[in-house]
Amino acid sequence: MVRFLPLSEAVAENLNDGDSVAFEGFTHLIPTAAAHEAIRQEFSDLTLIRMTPDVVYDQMVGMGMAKKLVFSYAGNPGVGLLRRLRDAVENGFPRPVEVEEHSHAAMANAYEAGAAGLPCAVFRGYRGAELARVNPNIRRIACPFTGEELAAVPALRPDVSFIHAQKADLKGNVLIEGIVGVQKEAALAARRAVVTVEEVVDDFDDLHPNLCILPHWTVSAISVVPGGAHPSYTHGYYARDNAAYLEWDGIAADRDAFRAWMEEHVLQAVPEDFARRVETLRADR
Amino acid sequence: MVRFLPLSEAVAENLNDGDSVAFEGFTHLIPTAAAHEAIRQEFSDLTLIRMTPDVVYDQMVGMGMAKKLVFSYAGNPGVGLLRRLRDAVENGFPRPVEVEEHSHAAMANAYEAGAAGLPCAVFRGYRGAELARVNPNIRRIACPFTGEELAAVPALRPDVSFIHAQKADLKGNVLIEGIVGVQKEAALAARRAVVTVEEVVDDFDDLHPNLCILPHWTVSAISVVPGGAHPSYTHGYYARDNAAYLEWDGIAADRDAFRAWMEEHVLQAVPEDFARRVETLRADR
Amino acid sequence: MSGADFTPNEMMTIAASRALKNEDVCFVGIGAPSAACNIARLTHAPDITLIYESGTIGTAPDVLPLSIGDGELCDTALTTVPVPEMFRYWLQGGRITIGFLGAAQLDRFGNINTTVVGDYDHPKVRLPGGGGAPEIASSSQEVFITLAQSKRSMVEKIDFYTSFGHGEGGDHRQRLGIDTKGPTLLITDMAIWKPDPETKEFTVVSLHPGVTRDHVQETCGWTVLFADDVEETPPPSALELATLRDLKARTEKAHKGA
Amino acid sequence: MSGADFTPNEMMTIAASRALKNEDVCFVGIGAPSAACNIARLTHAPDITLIYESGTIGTAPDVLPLSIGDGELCDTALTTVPVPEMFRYWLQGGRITIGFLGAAQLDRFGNINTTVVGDYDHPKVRLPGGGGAPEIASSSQEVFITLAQSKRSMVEKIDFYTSFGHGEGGDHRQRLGIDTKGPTLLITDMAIWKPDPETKEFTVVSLHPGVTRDHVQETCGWTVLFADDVEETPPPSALELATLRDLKARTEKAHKGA
Repeated sequence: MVRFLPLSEAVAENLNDGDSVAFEGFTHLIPTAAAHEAIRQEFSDLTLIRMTPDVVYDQMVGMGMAKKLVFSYAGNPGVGLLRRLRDAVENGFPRPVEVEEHSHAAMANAYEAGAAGLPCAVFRGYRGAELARVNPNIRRIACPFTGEELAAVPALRPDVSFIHAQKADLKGNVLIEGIVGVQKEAALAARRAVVTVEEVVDDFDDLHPNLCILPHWTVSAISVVPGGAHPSYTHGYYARDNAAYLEWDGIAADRDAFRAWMEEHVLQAVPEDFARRVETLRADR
Repeated sequence: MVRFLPLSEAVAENLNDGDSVAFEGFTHLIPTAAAHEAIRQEFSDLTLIRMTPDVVYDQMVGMGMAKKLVFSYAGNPGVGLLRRLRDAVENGFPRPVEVEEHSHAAMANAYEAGAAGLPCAVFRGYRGAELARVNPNIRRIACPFTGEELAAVPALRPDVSFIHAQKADLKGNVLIEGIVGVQKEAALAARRAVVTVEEVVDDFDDLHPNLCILPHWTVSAISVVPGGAHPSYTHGYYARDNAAYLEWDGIAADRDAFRAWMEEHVLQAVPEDFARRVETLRADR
Repeated sequence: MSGADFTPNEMMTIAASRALKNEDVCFVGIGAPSAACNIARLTHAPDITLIYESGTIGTAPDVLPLSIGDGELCDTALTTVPVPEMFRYWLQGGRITIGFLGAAQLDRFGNINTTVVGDYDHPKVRLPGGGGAPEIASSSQEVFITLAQSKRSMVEKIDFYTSFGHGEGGDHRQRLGIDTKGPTLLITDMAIWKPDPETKEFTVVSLHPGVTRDHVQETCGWTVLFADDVEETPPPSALELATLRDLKARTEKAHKGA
Repeated sequence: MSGADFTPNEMMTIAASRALKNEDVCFVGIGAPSAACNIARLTHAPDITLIYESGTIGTAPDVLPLSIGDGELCDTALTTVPVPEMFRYWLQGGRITIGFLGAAQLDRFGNINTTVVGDYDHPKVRLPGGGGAPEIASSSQEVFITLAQSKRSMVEKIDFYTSFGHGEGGDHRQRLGIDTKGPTLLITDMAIWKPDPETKEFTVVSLHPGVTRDHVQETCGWTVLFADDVEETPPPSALELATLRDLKARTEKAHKGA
């Protein structure tokens, strides 16, 4: 049964050292506030799963919390490389990280298979691609009717998934709209799902019948954190802070600059700070 | 490229004798008008695909148009059996029909696989179920990671799919809402997709961003047929004519009564008749 | 049972409704299961989640749907999803606590036939088929079955295994790799049955008011087992009966059209 | 090229935009492909369908997105679908006519590396990885590639096969069971290249205005083949150039924030 909790409790109760965890969001609705709370609570040995590990995972890797990454695109989209992640992979700083690398198609199918309760996903993929050589979790399976060789990857079943959404109703049902990404799948594939939301409303009675909704009985905990996706964005609430993504490149380039930035903006910060960070981005709401 | 056509032309140009064809609709949005047009044009040797062949397929089978049925539930939901279909399967009247029978899960997955361009669908199904004994298109495949035995069925790829939808815009984009069933998958899985709609609107600019829409370049032809789903219903336009479904049981029970009904309500009718049939069902629009 | 102020069918529906809990997520078959699930929702389990295979999640219809896809189901649902998603994420994903099924033929181990009477290739009666039932029976955490007793419906050997219950009994499900509980409850118009913990044969644990062991045996095609302590099902309460009758009346009116 | 009133990069984007047709359904990679696709939409191909892997179908952004999931893409799209659906129904389903990719490293057969420089397990530079590209390269009906020439990016042998082009050339795709055309066009800041019909090696078919064969060879890591009749790419029209510069100005302003 879902519980409405302060973010610190929602994270403390649902995340453990050594967990496999997905902080999912496909450019839109990245659960930054939840990730920062996990950083403050100093979890370790995490297996971080995400299609597009961007700034948030750069930060978690840079803080030495990850023992393994499962991903399909590790970049700062439109800006460049992830410099803390590079430092970990290329130099083992602050600790080495194991890498399980896929394509987007494989990760999307693997979340879908996880949500669907299947042990693996089957799709037409990786044809001619070299990832199949370096990742033993990419295998082949033959169609029993045509003989065609298809790709198979294990279903993703995180111990816990964190996502950010527009709103919850009083019962704890959760609405996601706009670029919905793989968040529904990530939540349903996980053993526990924690959702941060911009706001709570009475009910969803006036909404369109076919919207993306997670019923309350699929969610473990909900925390209200306005602005909680910044510098990502929340459709209908505030815009993407593209300037912050551009800025990150400089911060992450230097180990000391990174530590100083994390100290000020994460370790010494609280979830309530996010509301202020998106104030100027709400302009054209 | 999509074309707006009168229903008679849309059917004549897209359906051929011997085709595999899906008139899909899951209780809601059953494309009755398109099926009646196909009956008037006297197509033969069709392979009729549908999860829930109900009254419309009872009529087509009763008229001797089908050489094969692919289905997962052949009943008049809430009412009982399909008596023309029974007559064909039990007595070969007016002609014998071949049967390929699945479960709903298998058919839904098979349409999904067809839309996804895959040769087969893989799912956890048919465990202990006897259909796997009588249908050679139900096979087993082992997960290459866990060894679990999963079910596999061939993807459904109809030559043509007919569906009914709420509306098209001027460019030919199609909106489906309410109980969306498997119509998007049936349309995308088919070589040709024909859509009947209640109305045409200028554009979809004011609609929610995540609705079920078929872009115009996925559709072959659109015909405007108000009421075209009767006695099924169109969410937002008119209600299900449950009385007509109850009545059908008596009509289909007798070969002569059936022929007489078809003569009057289908063979001597035109697509424009459907608007009149739903007049009293529009009450609470 | 003459003289009672409720019918066996009403007792069946109400007894079935009582087996459902507020926290349950039910995959609802049409007919008797649909009535039982909605009576539960309208009485002791207001927050029960009802799911129909047409894709409606958390629906609360004012009248019983005639089909699994009536407009009322979507109008009152929390959300409505595509049918492939329904079968993949919600049923196969293990989210359903109770799959609620009816049956044309049933055997003592909860195996169900809704496909054919007679031989599959040359059937005496071609029934509608399995629809969602084969996977409801294997993917729901538990399965409840409800049907009116008769020697035609409760048979020694079903003609076709549409949906697997406990097979030949014992650990047959586990031997097939099916990790869900299967049929755990059978509610008829005469009695409440539960599978024996070892053999998995359905055993009468409660007789509805006024029903004798002979009544049960006379309307069942196999030799009936009775539990050591057979209870009597509490009769319908005034609230239960009024709720059911109001629902049926609203439903009948609605289905006949304006 | 000094003295020209347009930059090589502008010529590249505009030449790429011209290759797109009004009827195309493009799966758009970020960066140079995104600019080219939107210039096509804003000039000669107003009805072109642009799809980004974030799930936006038929999008028409007023400014170029910084990422593949900026809000602008959803706001202007015909519809936005979940990411699994995007990769299953739209890309794998064969609905994409042109997959438009950039590259960190490219070889003469259109094979692309965006994964690592150096050895995979001990990389000199860990690049972002493939993202959608491996399946865009195999499931799109055709693939267009665009990148700025340099000996670092156009190499004799790529360090990692992120996305398969024509492999070792010839019928290598068919031998792997890949039934799509693969890379059919390469647009650089110097020239337009097409694969040789037999060997599939990229061959220069058109030089941008002011560019010599030596320019092309000096900025390419392999020995360049030139077609028998090498044409000159028509320079950007006033409309093309104004459209591109306006778009870039709007984009830069938007990305710097208010």
